[in-house]
Amino acid sequence: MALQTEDPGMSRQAPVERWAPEERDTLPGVGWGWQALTGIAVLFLVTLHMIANHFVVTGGLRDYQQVIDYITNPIILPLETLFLIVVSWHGLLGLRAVIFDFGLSTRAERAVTRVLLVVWVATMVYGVALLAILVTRR
Amino acid sequence: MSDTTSVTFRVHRYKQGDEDPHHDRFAVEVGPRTTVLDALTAIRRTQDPTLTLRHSCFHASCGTCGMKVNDHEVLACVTNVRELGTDEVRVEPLDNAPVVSDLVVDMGPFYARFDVAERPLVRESELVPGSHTAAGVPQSMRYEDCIECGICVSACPIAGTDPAYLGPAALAAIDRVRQEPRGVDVGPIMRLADDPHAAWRCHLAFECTEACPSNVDPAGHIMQLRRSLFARGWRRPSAEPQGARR
Amino acid sequence: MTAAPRSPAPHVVIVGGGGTGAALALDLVLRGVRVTLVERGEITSGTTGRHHGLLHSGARYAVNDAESAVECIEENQLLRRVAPGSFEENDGLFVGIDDEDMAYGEKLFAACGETGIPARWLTPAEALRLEPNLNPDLKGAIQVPDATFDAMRLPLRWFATAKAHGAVIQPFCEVTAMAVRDACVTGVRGRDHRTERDFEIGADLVVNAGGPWSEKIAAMAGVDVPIQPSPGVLLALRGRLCNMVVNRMHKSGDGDIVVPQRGLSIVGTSSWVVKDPDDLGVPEDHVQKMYDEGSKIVPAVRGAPFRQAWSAARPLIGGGGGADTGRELSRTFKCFDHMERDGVEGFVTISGGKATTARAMAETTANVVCRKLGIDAPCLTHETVLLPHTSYYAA
Amino acid sequence: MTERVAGADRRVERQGRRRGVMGWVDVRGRRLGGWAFILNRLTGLGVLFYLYLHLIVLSQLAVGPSAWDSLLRNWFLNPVFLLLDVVLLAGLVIHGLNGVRLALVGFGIVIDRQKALLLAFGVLGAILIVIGALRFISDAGAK
Repeated sequence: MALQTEDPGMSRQAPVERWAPEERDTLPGVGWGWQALTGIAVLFLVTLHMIANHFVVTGGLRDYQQVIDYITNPIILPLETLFLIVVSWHGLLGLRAVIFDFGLSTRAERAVTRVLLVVWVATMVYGVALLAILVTRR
Repeated sequence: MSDTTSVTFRVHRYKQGDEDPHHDRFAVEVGPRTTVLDALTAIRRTQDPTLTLRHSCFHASCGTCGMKVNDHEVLACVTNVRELGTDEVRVEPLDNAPVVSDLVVDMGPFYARFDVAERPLVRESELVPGSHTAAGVPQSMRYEDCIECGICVSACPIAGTDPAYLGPAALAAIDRVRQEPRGVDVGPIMRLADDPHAAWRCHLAFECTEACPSNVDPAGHIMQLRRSLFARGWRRPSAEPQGARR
Repeated sequence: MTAAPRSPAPHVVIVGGGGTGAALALDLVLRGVRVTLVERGEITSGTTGRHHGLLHSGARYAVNDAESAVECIEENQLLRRVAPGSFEENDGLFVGIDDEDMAYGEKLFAACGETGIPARWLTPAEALRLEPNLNPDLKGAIQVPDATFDAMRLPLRWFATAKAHGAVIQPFCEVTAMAVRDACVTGVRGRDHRTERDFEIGADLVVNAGGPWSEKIAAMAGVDVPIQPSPGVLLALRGRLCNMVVNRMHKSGDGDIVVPQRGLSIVGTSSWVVKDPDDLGVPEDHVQKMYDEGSKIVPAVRGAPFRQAWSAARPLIGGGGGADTGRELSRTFKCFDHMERDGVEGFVTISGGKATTARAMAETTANVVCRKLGIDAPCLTHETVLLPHTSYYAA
Repeated sequence: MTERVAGADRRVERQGRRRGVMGWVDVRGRRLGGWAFILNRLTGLGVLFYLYLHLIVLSQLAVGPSAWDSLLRNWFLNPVFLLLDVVLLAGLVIHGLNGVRLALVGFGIVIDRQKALLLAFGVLGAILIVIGALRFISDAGAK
């Protein structure tokens, strides 16, 4: 007796997927912890770098000879080397987080991580080579 | 009761199957007590019965009428139109949630995340100072503060870019269970909080805490969660026999 | 296919997504009926979401309406079992502040005994130790098993459980007409406001669970039900002034209850009558009355920060005019089989009642529906433990 | 859901209104912490860009004294460059101070007073940038 229609013309809700944690092989807090720790290290080193290269030099910036004198100082050289390592690590890890904001797949995220690791190693090679050249100029 | 002024409402409109959303303007007479929710229901009653919106309790207890008013996430039921101080009031649905129609968002994805915390609705009550528990009442209790409105998720800049982010409400719920486990093992949910798309994804904009209409302080809870996760020494949570207690 | 799937089982369409519709949807699916529920707006957007969330012990009705009181205490105990974790189980107090109150208290205490509501007298000192914010001049108090619940989230558990058992819940679907053939309702027609497309659903039986709107819905089937929308003003204040429900120890009146809810305190309520349940308004003098009367039992009401004042329309059974405040109308519910009453087949209206007794209303209605459909199945809602409210949206 | 309408976008229905990466620079409705988030992203990217530019320019040191010193005279001591140095300093101060805030709050050391911390760092940052800028300008006058 009842009138029955197959499609009464109503909207239907899409099924909802339950949120599930990511399959992963690294500890997630580590990335954030590294970023914080390298960030604090960078803060000290960049302050030193800025003061040494901008504020204690008359005229604001070092000329060639002043740079060579500065970089060959036995305390400064390891600190500047450390600065290079830490600041590029911090910067590239930050860039990685920014890239991940574009909503990549897990595979693409892994690829980004590998590429950035290569960039970091290349930066190290370049920077250490440059420092080595300058040190020999004394 | 003739103390009314005309305010224009610019309302987000969308019906399933539409190509793009658009906005409609409605003039509404508002009085000193008129809320955005009152104005919207008046529009539906007298101007456009096709306007869809969510509402239930009318006093900031149910959390259904979360929406964006003049770019800020608010509960429409406690947002006084005159206090907004604008001649035109822009009303839009919450961000970061699928739009069902007009001002209605699909709360499915929100609850799919919120639910992983499995946080009970009632908690221990912080007693009214000086009071005791009545005979026959084993323990004084009250509802959790969170009213599951989705405002924090809409305000969160991370939820705005990362659809996989667990989100402030769910993380705050996990932290509530950590604070007050009520007999459950918190290990499994702490493992969820430890996910890269969970507690560590927060970038401390504190927009959620600022926007929350119910004093939950989701960002504060996320920070408490992190502290607790740090205290566990970055060990794999599954290796722990017992849930973390601060 | 977006109504309940086709099967040999009879199909019932429920119009109205409030607490009663929710409990009825669950009751019917548990008895093997296919159910589609349609609601004009979001579910619980009518009267259901707006009340103060009191789970009545029945004491409020014990003196004048023993039947309602018994119904309340039974449902009160039953709901705590089937919906664990949904209540602030802190009990309630009836507070006497003058001799008249205390005289009423004697009657109240006796009536509680007769109706099986656990009650005990407290001295003023005992009451103040439990709730320090009570009027310090109180003369005595009676403790009863009142509780509070979330006016939206308890019905959500019925919805969630009904959905899990196959009921189809369709919010934002406004019924605009009944399909009627030979004095028999055969379905509903209306508009889905999510898509702005018309819908038409066939039904073996249509239940009108529209609360204060049920008069309008019944009119679509050509029948008249005597429903009087009777709003009351409620006031929400910031801060939890008490943990227990605080009632004034006298016969039901304006502003005589303070109900804690999360971090809020709700003061209720007043009563008048309107024609259109969509257009209530919040009379300023009623708000003032909430402050005036509420502060007589909990003085801190006066100074607590304002959160909101709003109105909710009760669906009272009365009609025929004469009523001007609604207080004189009955608070009981009634299930109308329009075949018996108006000669219209396939149409049942449920209205009146209270949030506390929504499940019992649904049981009574489902009994009528099943008898009419020739289904012989027992009610299961008194023993089916409900799913959490979150699973309504999460599933 | 209803069947898909040909050509319809329906993004809002499936994903909702999500600001996406444009949210970094979308300041509508943003409060102080939201600004801190946006600035942290932008200064981070800016400073990283500068870092690599800086490393490339430093290769001129390897070329020899005349290459570097002429670069210094002709470019870096130019007032426009000194102005850019102020921008760099501002970026470093903002990113650095916000980073300290992120560490202090994110390790759970300061939680309750995070808003006061945010405001204090905002004021401190502004002071540092002004001092640094004055220093750069006086340096420019000295050389």
